This record gives sequence, C-alpha cells and structure tokens, in this order.
Amino acid sequence: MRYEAPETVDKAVALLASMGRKARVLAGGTDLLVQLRAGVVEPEMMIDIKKIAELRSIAREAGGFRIGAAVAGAEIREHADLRKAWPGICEAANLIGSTQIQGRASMGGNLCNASPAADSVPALIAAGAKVTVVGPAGRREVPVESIATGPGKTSLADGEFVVSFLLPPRPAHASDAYLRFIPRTEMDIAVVGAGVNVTLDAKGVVSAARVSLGAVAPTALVVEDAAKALIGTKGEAAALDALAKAASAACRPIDDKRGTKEFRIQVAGVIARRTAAKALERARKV
Amino acid sequence: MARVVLVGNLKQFTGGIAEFDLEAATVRQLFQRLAERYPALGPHLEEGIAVAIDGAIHQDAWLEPIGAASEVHLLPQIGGG
Amino acid sequence: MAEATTAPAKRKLKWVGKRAPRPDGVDKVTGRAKFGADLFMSGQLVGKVLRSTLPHARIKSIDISKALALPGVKAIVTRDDFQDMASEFVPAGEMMINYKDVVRNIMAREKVLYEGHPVAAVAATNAAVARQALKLIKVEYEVLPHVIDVDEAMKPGAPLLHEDMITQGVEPAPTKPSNVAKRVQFAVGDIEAGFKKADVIVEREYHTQPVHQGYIEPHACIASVSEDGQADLWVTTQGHYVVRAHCARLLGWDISKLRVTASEIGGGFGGKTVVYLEPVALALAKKAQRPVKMVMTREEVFRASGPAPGAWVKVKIGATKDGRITAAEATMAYQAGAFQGSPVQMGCMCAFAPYDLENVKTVGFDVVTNRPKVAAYRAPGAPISEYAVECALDELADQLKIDPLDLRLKNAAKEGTRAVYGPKFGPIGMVETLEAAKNHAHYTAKLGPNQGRGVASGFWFNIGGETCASINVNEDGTVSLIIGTPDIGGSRASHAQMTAESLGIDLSKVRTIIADTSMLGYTFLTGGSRATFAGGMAANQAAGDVIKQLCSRAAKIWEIPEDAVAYEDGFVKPAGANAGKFPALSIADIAKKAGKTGGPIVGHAQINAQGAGPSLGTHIVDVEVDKETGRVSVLRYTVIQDAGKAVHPSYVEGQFQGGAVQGIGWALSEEYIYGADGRMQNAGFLDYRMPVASDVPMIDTVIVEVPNPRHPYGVRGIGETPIVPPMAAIANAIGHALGTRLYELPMSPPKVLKAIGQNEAKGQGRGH
Amino acid sequence: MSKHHVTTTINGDPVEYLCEVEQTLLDVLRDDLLMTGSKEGCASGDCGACSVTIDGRLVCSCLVLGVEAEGRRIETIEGMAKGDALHPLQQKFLDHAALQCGVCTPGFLVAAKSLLERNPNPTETEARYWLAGNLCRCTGYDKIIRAVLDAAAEMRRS
Repeated sequence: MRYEAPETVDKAVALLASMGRKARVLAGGTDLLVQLRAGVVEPEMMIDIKKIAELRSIAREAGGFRIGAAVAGAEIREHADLRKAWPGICEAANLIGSTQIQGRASMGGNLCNASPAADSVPALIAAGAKVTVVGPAGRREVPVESIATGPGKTSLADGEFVVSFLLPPRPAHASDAYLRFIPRTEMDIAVVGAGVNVTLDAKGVVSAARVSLGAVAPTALVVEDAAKALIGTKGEAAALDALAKAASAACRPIDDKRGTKEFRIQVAGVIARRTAAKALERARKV
Repeated sequence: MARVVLVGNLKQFTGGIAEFDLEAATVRQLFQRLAERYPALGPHLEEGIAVAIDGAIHQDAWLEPIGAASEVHLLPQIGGG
Repeated sequence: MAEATTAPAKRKLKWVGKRAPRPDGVDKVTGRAKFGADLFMSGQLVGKVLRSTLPHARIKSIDISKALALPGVKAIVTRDDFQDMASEFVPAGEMMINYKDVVRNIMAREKVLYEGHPVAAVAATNAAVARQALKLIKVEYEVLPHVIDVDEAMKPGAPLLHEDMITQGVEPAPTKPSNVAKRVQFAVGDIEAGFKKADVIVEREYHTQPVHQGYIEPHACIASVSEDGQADLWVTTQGHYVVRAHCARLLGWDISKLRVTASEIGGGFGGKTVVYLEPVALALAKKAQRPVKMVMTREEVFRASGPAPGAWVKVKIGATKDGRITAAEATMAYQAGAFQGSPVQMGCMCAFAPYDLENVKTVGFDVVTNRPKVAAYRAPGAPISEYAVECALDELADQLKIDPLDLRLKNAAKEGTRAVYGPKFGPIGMVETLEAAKNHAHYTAKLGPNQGRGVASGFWFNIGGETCASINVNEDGTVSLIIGTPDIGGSRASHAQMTAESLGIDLSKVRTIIADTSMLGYTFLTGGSRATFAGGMAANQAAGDVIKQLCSRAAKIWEIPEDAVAYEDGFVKPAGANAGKFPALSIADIAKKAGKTGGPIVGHAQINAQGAGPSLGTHIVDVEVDKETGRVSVLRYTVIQDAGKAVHPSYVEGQFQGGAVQGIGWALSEEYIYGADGRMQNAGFLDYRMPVASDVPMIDTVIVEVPNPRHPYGVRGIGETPIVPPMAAIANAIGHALGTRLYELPMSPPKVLKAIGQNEAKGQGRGH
Repeated sequence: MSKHHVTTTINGDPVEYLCEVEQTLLDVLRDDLLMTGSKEGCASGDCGACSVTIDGRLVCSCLVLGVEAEGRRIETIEGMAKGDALHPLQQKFLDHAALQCGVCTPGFLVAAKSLLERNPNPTETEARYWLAGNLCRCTGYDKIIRAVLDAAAEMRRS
C-alpha cells in the first residue's frame, strides 16, 4: 500500500483519478482504519487529505460558515462562533465517538462512510447545509442529503471527494439541536438521531423548520411533515406531539443488534420532540 | 462413628442412600471405606470432591482428621473465577 | 518460641488493614509494567489462528500446502499436530474439565462447534504474512445444522453437538444422546410439605444472556522451545502453574521441560484460567524452532474465549404470612457452550445459600450449544441463580408487604445454619450486611418520580488450595517474598502487608515477587477469591519458618538453647532465665551473620490452604427509568460485604466497586447477540456494551468484618461475591420504579419500554 | 513494498523510524520502538488503552497511521513522569488505588492529563464524560474519577 498526503485539492484529485477505486481518502480515519484492520477494505493507496488547508479550516462565508471536510470534531467543538450560531451541528459533531475519536473524526468522513446512524448528518441536513464535492469534473455543490444513498453507499462519482460543508447565514431567533438515543451514555452508535433547525418570527412563531432523523431508515431522512407540524406554531405541546407522531410515521427502520424496529419507531418520536423543544428553547434566546 | 452425608448427585452411586455412619479417622480412610462399601462411588472420590467436616470445607485434603462424632458432607469441589 | 501462625491476630495490627503502597504501582502508572503482549524475543515469529466462520460443521479436509509454500511462513499446526486425548475429567480453574474436550477446543478435530473455533494456526515472520497464509489454508466443510439457544438445544430432535453425549445424573441412563450433558440435584427436607405450609407462593421464570468477562487485555503469550525440548512460555494468565499443567499434558511433555512465567495480567475475572493460545504457540514454536508470539484480537476474544453462560431459571418460593420461608425450589439450565462444563452445579449450590431453609431443592442442567465454551466469570454460576432467587424474594416481600431486607433478615443464614448444600456454616456475615444495609442512609433516602430502589444479597463460597511461598532474608535484613499467584489487582501489596505483619518488620523492607513455575512448587491460580486468603496463609507460615530460623541463629550466636529466645517485632531477644543478658538482635544483625551461622535464611511454606470462609454481601441501588425510552440510569449504589478482614481496604473497596459495575453491565446492557446464521453480531466493545465512566455513579462501599477464624488474619476472600447481587438489585429497583417487573437480562431499553407499554395497556402502573 | 521514513518527536525526543502504511502509530510505538506503555485492547478506538496525544490532541494511536506522525509531536505514557517525579495524576492514581490490573491505566492517565490541560477544574460529570472512551473493567471507575478530581485540585493549588 502507498501513502500520499497531497497539499492541494488538485493533487488529491489527480491521485484519486489515477488510482480510481484502488485508493481510499483518509481524513480522521476512525472508520477507515477499523475497516482496514478488519480486512473490509484493501486499498492500494491511502490519500491523506489532512494536509490540504481548505479541508482543515473553519471560516465565515456568505454570512454563514464553511467547515472543511477533515476538520476534527474537537476543533468544531472549540470554535466559539460556530458553537453560538450552530449549537446543534456542534453537539452532533461532538457525539461522534469518544474524546479520543473527537480528536480525529471529521464530518466529511462521517458523511462519506454513509452509515444511516451517522450523528452529524441529520444535524447538517436539518441545517440545510450544502456540501462541496470535487472530482475530475471539477467542483459541485449539493445538499448534504443527496450524498448517502444507502448504508455504505454514496452518490459520489469515481474520483470525487468531499471538500467542505457550507452552513447558511443565521437569521435572528434561529437555532438548532441534535439529540440521539443510545443505550449507554457514550461510546454507542445512535439507535435514533434527530436534528431540528428552527427559525422564529418576532412573536415567537415558527416561521421555518427542518427536521431530520438518523438510524431509522437506510439513509438519514428529511421529515417534512414533522417540520410542518411546527411551522406556524409556538412549539406548544400539541405541536410537539404532532411532530413526534410525524417523526415516528416517517421511520422505515430495521431490527438489528442496536434496536428493534418497534423500539426505533416509538423512540424516534420521543427524541424528535425532545430535540425540537431544545432547538425552540435556544431559538427563543437568540 | 462419623455421620456421612452425600450431597448432590453422589447418591446415584450408592443406590440412593445419602446418609450413613462410618468409622474413619481421616478423609483418606473415609474415601477408602466408602469405595469398599460402594465400588461405583470409588472413582468419583478420586477427583472433584470437597469434604466438609463439621461445616469446614476441605478440598484435596486426605490427611484431614475426622472426629468420632463428626458430621461429614461430601460435595462437589468448588472453583472460582 | 513465637508462633507466627497464631500470634498476629491477637496483637494490634500494624500493616494489615492499612492502605499501603502497592509494590507494582509505579510500574503500572508509568507504562513500564510488562503485560502479555509486551515481551519481545529475538527472532520471534507472529502466530495467527484460522478460525471457523461456521457455527457447526464437519471438517472434511484441511489443505495447508499453499500456505506452507508462502515465503515467510515458518510453521503451521492443525488437528494433526495434537494427539487425541481420552475422556478424563480433572479439576481446573472453574470446575472439572475433560482433556478430550480441551484438545478439541484448542484445535478443532472432527467438527467445528462454534464460530471462532480454531482450525489451524500459522507462525510467520510478520503479521501480514501470517494473515495472508491463513487465507491460503483451504478447509472443506460439511455444514451441519446449529443450535444457539439453550431451550432449543434441549428439545428432542435438536442438532447434536456430540453424537455420543448421554445425559449423566439421570436414572435410568437415557438411551439416546442429547445436548444435555448432565443433570444435578441438591435437596434438603421435603419441599412438597413445605409448600403446603405456605400462605403465599411466588413462582417465576428468568432468562439471562451470556456475558463476557471483558478484561481489557486480550489473551497473549510468547513461546520459545529449544532444540532439546526445553521450553519457556510468557503468558497473561491467572495461573501459570495451571497453564503449565495443561500445556505439558496436551503436548505430551514432561512438566519440568516447561517453564511458564506469568506476565502482568490485564484483568481476568475467571476468563484467564484456561488455555487457548498457549499450547498452540508452544507447538508452533517447537515446529518453527523460533519464538512465537500470539495475541488475540478483541474480536477473537469475544468469539472464541469463554463468556459466562446464558441460562433460564425457574424459581418457586413459599412463605408464611409473617415472612418465614417454608419451601424453595429452583430449576435451571445453563449453556456450557460447545463442550460440557457450565457452572450449573455451583449455581444450584449457591441459589439459596444466603438463607436458612428447611425445605429446598435445586435442579440444574448442563447444556451444550454452538457457542464458545464458557469459562469462569467471577463467582461462576452464582450470579445467575441468585439473580433469579433474589428477584423472586423481592416479589414475595411485595406480596407479604414486608420490607425486603426484613424478609431476608427473617430467613438469613447464620453461624450454625445448615447450608442448602449440606454442611453447617461457621461464622458468616449475612445478618451483619443486612443490618448495615438497613442502617445505611442510602436505604431511607428520598426517591424522586420514576425512581426506584432495589436490594439484593449474594453469596460465594471462596476457596483455598495449593499455595507456595518463600521468604528470602537478604544479607541486609530486608526480605523478598516469592509467591506463585499472579497479581491481578493488588495481591502483592496484601501479601507484603501480611508478611511484614507476621515478621514484625517495616513494610518497606518487604518486596513481593511473583515466581515463575520453576521457582516454587505448584501453586493454584488466582481465582476463587483465594489469592489474598491462601497466599496470606502461606506467607504467614513461611514467616513462621523464618522466625524459627532467626531464633535458632540468635541462640547459636549467644550460645544458649534455642528455646531460651523469643521473637518480637523483628528482633530476637533472650528470654526466660537469659532475659536481658544479651542485647536483642534485629533481622539485619542476624542476616549479616547468616553465612557464619549456617548459611542463608529462607523460610518456606507449601500448603493446601483449607478453611476459606464464605463472603456474603447486600447491595442497595437506586435507578431512574426514562419511561419514554426505557433507558435506566443508575443513580446511587451501595455495596455492603463481609470481608472477614480487609488487609488492604482500598483494594477491597475496589473489588466491591468493580464487581458492582460489571453487574450493572450484566443487568442493563451486556449480552451476546447471535444472528440466525449462528454468528455473533457484536464481537467488539462498540456493541458489546460494558459500562463506561459516564454510565455509573460513585459506588459507595461498607466493609463488614466478621473474621474468618481459620485464617491468621481473619481473611475470607472478597473478589467474587460483589458480582452476585447487582442484577437482582437493579431488577428490583426497576420493578419498584415502574410497578411492573422484567424477567430477562439485560434489561435493555427495548425490553424496558415494552414492559412499560404492556403495563400501561393493562392499566396497572403504580410506580412509587 | 517500500517502507516510509518518518521523522517525528516522541516525548520531546527526536525519533526516526521506517514503517509500512498499514502500521498504526500504536503498532510502531509498540513493535518497532518497543514503547509498550500504550496498550492494545481493541484496535478499534473503543477502549482508549492506546491513548496518546498528537500535537496536544488526545487520540487513539490504534486509529492513526504511523506515517501520519511525520513532523508531529507525540506524547505517550512513557513521557508523563519527569525524571523521578511522577506526574500528580500518576501519584494520585497510586494514592487512591485507582488501578487494579493496571492495563487501562496508561490510557486513563494520558486522557486525564489532556482533560486537565483544557479544564483544570472539571466536575465529576465532565471527568466521567471526557473519560468515557477509556474502558476499565476492574475498578468501576469510582477511584479513577476520585483520583482525577483530586489531582486536579492539587494541580490548581500548586
């Protein structure tokens, strides 16, 4: 196996193009190295993208934030401005693994690993984040939800990789939250994850909302009915109940070692409601 | 004579008799006399048996004395984790 | 002359009972300590095991030719490299083992019996080559139907693991083979008559899943065999003498040819009492004529090393209105894994052991299934049966409207109580732990909404066993204590403390060293809560031997009779008529002249320690249940246990706390999950959910001391009992929080939520 | 297969080594540099026994490639004591009997040191969550958490 650590996007693209599927992009490596060890993947080349500045920075852009795909969770946590504007994104990124994993794991890796249970993905989807993809055909910007197409599968073409995420500008009275259900308090993969992003008007009425669920379908879901249940309300109990119901109704989960179908459907509503309440509470304060 | 009690499955080798009186000054003598009386029991006394003499459990202790009026229980040997 | 074996307990203790520094402590906080995988030998090869991915199949052929041809491959072993062994049961770490089974467990012969079963092993120049070689070994199988579940395995027509297995303990003997290896029964009194006297009877069935010991250090060893057949093995184990015995036997070697050194051990809890890699590494090393290092991956640890069994237990308890138990019955079936030998017998013996009962009967079945062979795990067998009994008792207390501790007090075993397994107890601390629980502030603290409190008690026998100790008195009067039990959690400290106490010298003058198998006689493993108990007994006796020699040397120096001297606090003094005639001689004074008075002074003891005393404990736990998700949080936890005498209170507390948290995992989140294909789905720490630091509260401890009269310092052994009560205590707490009960472990969120849903449907919720 | 040449700093010392791409930093530390204080408990980032810091950032060395250490600053358990003076955390682990078997101890110490560098006054809950990536099977965590909080208090005093 070869190891390359290009310092520019172009060089990385060229390497990827030359190797095709025989190469693997290495960001935090917290999933990839486990797969490598287990013999699940046997690449001929590791392309370490962490030396590319663009992939390692968090910057203001167009009133929002651009976050490099290889920025580690701990770096996201430590970014005060980002935390203030997008607390839900930050808490989601912070739930990817332990403190040690946080030192390495990135949102780009979390997205491209395409696990239905990826924590940062529902938060990014709820935020309406865009992702910049680069490949032999140049750059394209697409919604986060368009990347994962099934467990372990993405819409990325051969030679493409994710460069960065773009979070939109924050209006007043807007905030987000991400919560998940796990059996333990830490170190587990989400059994259900929920990202909720809300904007309130001056009177505290929800003017815009996005709800996304993880781990309850082959890919993270955008639950429009749950968002609709919130819009036009002040987030009263009835609205939250309706949101919970919509969330449960949207689930298409499986039985597996981490939870039963029935359990996931029931708990998805509970977690969606708790997440929405948290996002609303935050939005009222900013 | 000591009062001897077989615990657990051991009485399967004595035709169902679980309690009897026996003259034995040590565990080894006890085993010998038991094996004479119940040949089928003999092999099962070789390994894996604990002997409680008046409540105190002994394992692999042939030379442990048995009092004339002692109460002796034969039970499965105990291990641990 | 001073008699060290009886004197110390009577005098004020200087070192026993102190929180002393531990001899191996600095090495373990600096990374210097060498564990199983930390030793390197020049020219070492890497050994890897090819394991079955099938749960049950007949091996038609094994072709190693391509693998052998791979450059860098130095040796391959398969079933052909191990001689078959006749059926012969011998006592091992946990209970009886059969070499016929052991030789098949270390390397499959006719069949593979579980996913993870070794089929071949390779020694190569590096890990990559070894892995590549494994892929080149071709094994042809005839796939057989498998059975994972114990209930399924007991059904007529279930796939048979061993075609010749006739259930033992059943009369008349069955004519057809089955997966039930053995039926055991223990009975006292007349349960039918007892149940007739009962006003209330509780009858319930409980299910538990296999749980792994979860030691953080995987199995590891490095073996070296020289051309003349002398062999060395460095291994992480709870008992290197036991490893030596098994390896020598399996390989047909003289025991003297094999020297085994115990590395530092990164946890065992019973799981490192049997052999897996060790005989394979030795066989590879002999074949390759180079050292071979083998280290299991975490996945291999889960798939191929022994967990504790899963089981079902039926319990029936009857009592009078005032809470006196009139009869108790339990029937249980334990999974043995692929080979017979689950700890069901001990489960039967322990089930009702904390109680004084007239009429009691327990029946157990040892059942083979296509899973890895179970190994000992802390109080093997006891946590399962006692979980069931302690839960049923709690329901009985509810029905009788009696405080659950009072119910237990009313029926508690005491000194003189006849144990359900026959003999009468000596002094035991059941009543004392119950009273301490009742008086503990925790027991009466206020609970919030959705919170519940549970209590449960637990019993474990503890054992003694063969143990050697040597005390070398060095030229400067310091002493080296050499002992044969691997130190798994501070026993070097407790042994040093007891030695300093027995010799009446400063603790800093004692250093404890763990012997390799050539330095001392056979010493049974660290397990059964015996290390501090039996090692302390041996060290004390060796100290007595040293004192005798010191006295003799002093008498020689003074030219007076040996019986005219006395030993006190590290000094020999003239006594009797000679008192005051000569200045007292310190150990250092005598040691300095040892060469001139007969040679070095070395005390020995080689004993089969008898007189271990049972340790009883009672736990109190508060939980909170998230009724919307079924998540259970442990809010407060108190362990109360009789230690006999806590030689090093910090490490006694540590055993209490560690056992309790393992129990929390067993109760709430740990389980083996198998797919329909007979493969384990959660063979890693991500999905085999052991408690992490944020899952648990501080674990309060109360050390009760009812001294064991048969130990010079009153020690009982304390390591195993702490894992017995937690599952029932937590189940009972959840029961009280919800007003409905769960009968299955682990009480994971899906199960709890389902129980809540069913309870609400019945309209019976009455949480308090 | 050609090996990569890596120049790095470990516990303040310049170190050079050759490694295969497949080798993790933990493999290199243990097998090539014979620094066996970092332990392999799972090789999947779930137990924390191999914890080290890279440029001050806490990571599992089993999830870092050896080649990635090029030009970085690595701290391991072997660098924690200064001369014959134990780090306050090491001393407190001994004082509180915060280790039984000791195999998880190096990882806990490295992780706890990283916590106290960022948060000199952690609450019990903060300490528990920070250390949730370090498994201990012997102690039930009680004495470990007490040792960490006590070390933090002592380090604040001095």
